[in-house]
Amino acid sequence: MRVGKTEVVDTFAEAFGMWGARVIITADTKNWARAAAQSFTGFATSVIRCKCEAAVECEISDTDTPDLRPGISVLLFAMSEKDMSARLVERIGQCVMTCPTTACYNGLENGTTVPVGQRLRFFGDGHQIAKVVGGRKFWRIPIMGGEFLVDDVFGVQPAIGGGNLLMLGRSGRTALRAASGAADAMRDVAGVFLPFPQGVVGSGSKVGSRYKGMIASTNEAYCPTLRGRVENSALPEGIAAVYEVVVNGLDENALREAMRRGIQAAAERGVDYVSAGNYGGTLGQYKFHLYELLESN
Amino acid sequence: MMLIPGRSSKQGTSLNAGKLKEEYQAVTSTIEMNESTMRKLGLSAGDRVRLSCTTGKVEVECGKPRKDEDLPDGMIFIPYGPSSSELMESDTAGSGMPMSKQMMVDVECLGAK
Amino acid sequence: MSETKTPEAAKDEPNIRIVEDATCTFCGCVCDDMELTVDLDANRITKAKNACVLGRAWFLQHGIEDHPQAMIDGREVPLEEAMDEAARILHEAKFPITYGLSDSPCEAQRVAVAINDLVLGNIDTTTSVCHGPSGIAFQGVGESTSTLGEVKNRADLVIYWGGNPAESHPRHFTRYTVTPKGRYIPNGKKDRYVVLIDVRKTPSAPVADQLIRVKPGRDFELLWALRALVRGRDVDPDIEKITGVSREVLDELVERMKNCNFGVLFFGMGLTMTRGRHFNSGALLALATDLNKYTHFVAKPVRGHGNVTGADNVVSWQTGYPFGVNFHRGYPRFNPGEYTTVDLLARGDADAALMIATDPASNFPKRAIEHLKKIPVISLDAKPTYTSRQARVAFMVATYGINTGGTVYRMDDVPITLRPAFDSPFPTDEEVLTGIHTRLKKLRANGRKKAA
Amino acid sequence: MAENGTELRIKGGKVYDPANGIDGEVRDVLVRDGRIVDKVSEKARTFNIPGMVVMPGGIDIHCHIAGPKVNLSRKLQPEDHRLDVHPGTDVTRSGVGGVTPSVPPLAARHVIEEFHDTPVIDKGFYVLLGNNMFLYDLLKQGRKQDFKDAIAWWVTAARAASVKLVNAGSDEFWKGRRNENVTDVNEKIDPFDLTPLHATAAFIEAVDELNMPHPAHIHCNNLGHSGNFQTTLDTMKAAEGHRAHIAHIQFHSYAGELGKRVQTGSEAIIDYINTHENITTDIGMVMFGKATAMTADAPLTWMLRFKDTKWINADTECESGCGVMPFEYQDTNYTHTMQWAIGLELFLLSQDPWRVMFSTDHPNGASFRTYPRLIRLLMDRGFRAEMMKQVNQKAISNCLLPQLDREYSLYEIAIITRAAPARALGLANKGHLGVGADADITIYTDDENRERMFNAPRYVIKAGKPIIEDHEFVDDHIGRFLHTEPEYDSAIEDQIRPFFDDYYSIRFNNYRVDASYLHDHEVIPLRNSGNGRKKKGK
Amino acid sequence: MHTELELTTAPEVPIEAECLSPAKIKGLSQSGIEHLAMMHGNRKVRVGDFFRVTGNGQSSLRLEGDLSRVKYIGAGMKEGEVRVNGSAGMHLGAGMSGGVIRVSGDASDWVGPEMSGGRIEVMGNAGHMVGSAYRGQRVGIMGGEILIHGNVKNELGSAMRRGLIAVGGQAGDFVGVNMRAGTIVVMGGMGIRAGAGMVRGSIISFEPVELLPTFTYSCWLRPTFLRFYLCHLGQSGFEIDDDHMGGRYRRYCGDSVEENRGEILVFDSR
Repeated sequence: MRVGKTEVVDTFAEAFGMWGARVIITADTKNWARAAAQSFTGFATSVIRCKCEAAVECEISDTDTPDLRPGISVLLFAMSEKDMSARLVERIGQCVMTCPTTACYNGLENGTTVPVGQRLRFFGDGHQIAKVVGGRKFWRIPIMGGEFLVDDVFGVQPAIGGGNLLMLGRSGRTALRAASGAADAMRDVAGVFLPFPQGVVGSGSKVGSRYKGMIASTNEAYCPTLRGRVENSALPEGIAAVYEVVVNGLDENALREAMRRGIQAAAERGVDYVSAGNYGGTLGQYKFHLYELLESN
Repeated sequence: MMLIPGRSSKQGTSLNAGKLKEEYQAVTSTIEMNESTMRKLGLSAGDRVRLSCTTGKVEVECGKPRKDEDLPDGMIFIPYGPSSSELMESDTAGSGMPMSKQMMVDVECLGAK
Repeated sequence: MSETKTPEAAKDEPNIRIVEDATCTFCGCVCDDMELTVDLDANRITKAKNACVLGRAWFLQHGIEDHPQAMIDGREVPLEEAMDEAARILHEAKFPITYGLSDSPCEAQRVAVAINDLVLGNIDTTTSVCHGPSGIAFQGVGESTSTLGEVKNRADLVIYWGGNPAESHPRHFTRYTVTPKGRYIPNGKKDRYVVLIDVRKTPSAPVADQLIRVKPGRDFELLWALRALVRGRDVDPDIEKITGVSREVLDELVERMKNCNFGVLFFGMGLTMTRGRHFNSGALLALATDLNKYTHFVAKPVRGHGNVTGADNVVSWQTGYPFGVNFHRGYPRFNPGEYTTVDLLARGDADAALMIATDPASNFPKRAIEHLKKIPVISLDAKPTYTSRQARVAFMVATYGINTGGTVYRMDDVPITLRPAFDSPFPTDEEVLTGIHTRLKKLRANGRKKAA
Repeated sequence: MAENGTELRIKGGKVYDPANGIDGEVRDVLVRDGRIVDKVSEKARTFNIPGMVVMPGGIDIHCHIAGPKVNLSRKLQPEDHRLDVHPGTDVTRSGVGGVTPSVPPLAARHVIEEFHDTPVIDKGFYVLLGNNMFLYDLLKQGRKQDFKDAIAWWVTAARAASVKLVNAGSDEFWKGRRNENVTDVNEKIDPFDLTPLHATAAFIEAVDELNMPHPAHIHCNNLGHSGNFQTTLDTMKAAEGHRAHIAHIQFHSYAGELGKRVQTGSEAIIDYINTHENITTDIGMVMFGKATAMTADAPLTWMLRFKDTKWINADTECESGCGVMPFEYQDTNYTHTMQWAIGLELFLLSQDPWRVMFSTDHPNGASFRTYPRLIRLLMDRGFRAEMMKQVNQKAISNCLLPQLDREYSLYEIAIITRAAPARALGLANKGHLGVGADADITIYTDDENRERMFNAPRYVIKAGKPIIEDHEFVDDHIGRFLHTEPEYDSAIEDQIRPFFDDYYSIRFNNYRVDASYLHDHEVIPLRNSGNGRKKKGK
Repeated sequence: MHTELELTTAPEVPIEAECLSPAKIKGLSQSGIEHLAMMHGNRKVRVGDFFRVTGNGQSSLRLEGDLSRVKYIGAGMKEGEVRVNGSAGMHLGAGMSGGVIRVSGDASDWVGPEMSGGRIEVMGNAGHMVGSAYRGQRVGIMGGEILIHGNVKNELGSAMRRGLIAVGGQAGDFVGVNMRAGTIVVMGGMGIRAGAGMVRGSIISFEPVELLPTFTYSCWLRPTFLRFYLCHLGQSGFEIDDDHMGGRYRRYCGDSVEENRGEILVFDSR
């Protein structure tokens, strides 16, 4: 199917079930909230080596945060509920609590909860204080800068990771421009985030490797330099670079909407092909057919 | 000024004679203050005095001055009885006990009897 | 056991009787070492050896007055008629209250509780306006306490707080707490250190080795600071500004308290009647308990009336609660502030009142007195009072301890039997109450019959 | 007392009357004028109760239901009774027929007054003399005869049923030595030149020799401390063959090291009791749930006090002390479970139900309302095993209880709750259903579930008068007051009087409880004093 | 839909009416409600003797009239709503664990004793012992919210263990005495001896407070957690100034007679 000058390949993106949480970080100023969020989401591109994936979802104005201070919403995904608790505790403890003037709240109301504040409270060494207001329990942990506030538990919900689009370009610049454009468009959708730097992956991978201990390795079918060497190359002739836009979402609809906007944005930027990564439908529970995404509009 | 009702031996003994008898009534409507306070208020023993607060007001007689070290400035002592009741607030704050000591009252001199 | 004897010298005057070891019920000291000389012709006590100034007045002033036994609306009526009317009032009332009891023997108190059990009334004693707050405090923190004899035998540190026993309980010092020699206090007062804490220098001050003047209304702050210091915590450096007592004095007192062998804190209305009420008593009781970590320490309210302690005990063993007990639902309920008499009257809740040996019309807050005027009142007293004067039904009863026997409880819960001195033409309060109780039982039974 | 001529025929029940050797035999019980008789007229009211279980009215040998401590505790805990609004039912729960709180003599009048207001049951009390200064003075001076006379005077003056010792010697430690306690029974008590063990032995001997119906009733030293079973053994040995009753022995049967975890000492204790006829005891069982620590052993309650739990200490001059504190036994707690297990071990290892009696030391170990459940624990090993699963397992693995599979029979239950305490208290006319006995009878619907069975007696007959019929109260009864009057030389009063002048705060003449307080009462005859049943009318 | 009860006969003596709670009337017919028993002093009476009942039993109950002598309204309620258009008597919402009570006028002493959940809102004043323990009880309310827009008297929230109590006006002495935990916000100033014997918990005052000598000043701060509470109260109809929301508070630790783990925060206008 063609969208503008762009050929959308008839394939599907294969995505996986994950668990997701939304973390609201507030601070006295927007800058401190950003600083905390930046630390929090650092080294969180892929569960493969980072144990979780995280990125900023959006900024929140001081009229809409729980404590009426400037805030940032961050999404964090991991593979299990237990992991969620561990990752949240690590990252809130190391990246948010340590950041001046911050507080950290749960941003998901529904569903299951995992202990976070109730584990972090031990930092208070017996001086911590629990508070409950409007059914919400949080902890006040005395710190050198004053007090750190964190919700007792955080909501987690089943979520989807690994949604992706592949931008195939005859020039690297075209592909990258399309990928960045798509990423920007996708990021505006509530409930999704793009875990990789600026949302774009330059080194997409396949599962497994010829080497023991490597769970993933370069995806040779999409490496332009290997087109002449490997038999399973998926690249049409003339493709100079492939960039992947990886997107995770709290639910299927958000993810669909994001990918749809991504294809549109890529097409607007005149990339040659938009494709998607999959493993033949054998691994992930979710399949996002690119045509269906476009048709549903 | 702070009014402190309390027991005194005279109030106790006159009680036995009978509450409706003159002695008890006289004892329980006589107040005591220290010398300085009386001087400040221009009072001398035997003067009539009106005590009042939001609850009520009552006329009593000013008794002999007490030494300054015996009674703090600004404090009035009166033996328990009908006069102190008249000024007593009925709210017990969930305790059953009305505030029967340390009542804040205004003092007005009515001159000698 | 001989309680009366006719002394040799009195043989020619057969109408003089000597009562030994009689008990004075005027105040909570309940001294039981009175030697009364009774003129049986004149129906009066002519001499009360060992009595204090209040006790003498009590014994000598209680003769037999010429007064009707019973009156309805100020008119003399036969006793029976008055009891009928009293029973009718209580039977018909929707919210009958009973109050007083602290100048009645336990035997009468038991009937009073039974009456309230029967009419589903509300019973309260003068405790509620005396050491009721201490009772509430007691329920919160407990109490380390002792009988007065233990103080006499062992106490080497005696502290009075907010009380003036020299005037209210004249023999407290001499018979129980300061001057007497005891088993481990061979030299009496010399072996004790006495501290008086009060807002003013009362006539009790001369007995004390040390007077600590606390600013009026600051007892709680002072007690609280002492508790903190006893526990080894610091207090606001402005403590002197707040309480009028310097840190040095406090530290010294704390050391003295921790290092005595047997300490006692007596406390009076200066705590219970002032701002803070039960919390003031509670702070003091807690302080005494805290001190038990270091030494033996007890606390004791100095109770006013002769048998107010008995009233607490009787009401407690019959209802489970010490005062302010309501039976509307057929079982006892307790809630000071709700079922206590000042509140019930001031709020206008009660619609009939049985006042036993008490005079709320003279010593209650004005607002309560005003409601009392609006409802039928039954009064029992040995003397005419403001209350009896305005009562619908007024009984004149014999004086307990002088004309009638029975049991009273001293302020330290020690029960003592009374030895009456001479007969009275007036009925005892137990008799009047029993008469009312019997009538009420009949009225109830008739009511049930009618209903059936 | 039932009116003359009231006759009852209780027909067809299974009768358990161990004092007369009757073990579940179906037979009629006949009642006239408040007593068991062998014949009644045709007019007798008949209760047809085939299949039901008939027992004499219960006798409680150790239970605090009245007196100053109990009253303090009532005043202390409004929150405890606010939600439990059935006054009066307590006292008849399992047809309890007699109770015995202990009281310092100075407050004897109080307890008697309170007894007047306690319906249905007959009751008496033990007088606390174990820390009496005057008696200690006599002991110190070696005046044995005076000591005996003075004890007899005190029992008579207070109108008590016997003498109780509580943590003998501890008063001087507690009041006089800044809240210390006796730890070693051989330590000298200042200033008496006497040890707690000497004092205890002297009391045991004197009370026995005075032929009091019930021997010295002893709350041993070191209650509740790990390793205290040694003290208990020492105390029992010090009796040297004299009669002695060791109260709530469960609390005194702990092995282990002082200050460390409690271990069971039940075997050593019960072995001694099994082989020594002069000792009687009651268990003082602990049951899980709310209790009130209430004892003349004030230092003990101070030790138990947790954080700022409200606490009462009340010293009685020259005589005693007292501590009261709300308490809760928790099945998750090691110590509490151990106490529960030790109590059951003592019951199950006892070889003579006539000397090892039923009690919870109400309200210290548990409320008397738990009696039915305790009976089931003794009678039903399946239930016991079930309960054992729900409690602290560490304690269970540390005790003997799992190895014991004895089950009490109804006959044995009738002994430990009726016949034995009656015998131990010298109540010849109670605790059995032989001709001439008081017609105090409890009738239960037989039920495999013994808890349910004992929880609600079908009928309770008190002094020949039906009080409960078909589980409901139908009548009221004013019970009798029981006390004893040992003999003494009245010259002892001249010795005691000056002591009063010096050290008491009330007059000697006002101390004795006079006859006007006794109302309907009965004097329990002294041992070996023939059958002279002295009775004083109302 | 709601059930309406209008007080038409003024009681001579107090009424005890724990039947005036949604759970007790739910599913009853109009006459069933009229026949519910109440106590009028020591007499058993019926709801219909004093109230005009409109409608059958709903989970929402509207009470009209001066009910200041009617005790135990909404006692023990677990869900639903009681709205009092007028004043309410003692023990309002005693032991409630859920649902909402709204009183347009004043409430008397003992509002919400032994409460464990739900919300009580009083637009006028309330008396003593709001949200307090009954005598002898060591632990007071276990949860829920009590919001009084007017003034209250002594012993607000005594021994409270959990929950939120807010007072728009003034409070009397001994606010939060013996408090175990929980939060009390008083906007119009309070009497003396706040927090006496408190073990844990927070007492917040917008006005200066005289503190006991056993409280120790820590620092001033702009407490983030408080913003949370004030937002919540703002949503519940209290007017919250920006000053109070973001302002600085002096923090005192106490009570040192206890474990010294409680706090009193006093708004510092500087």
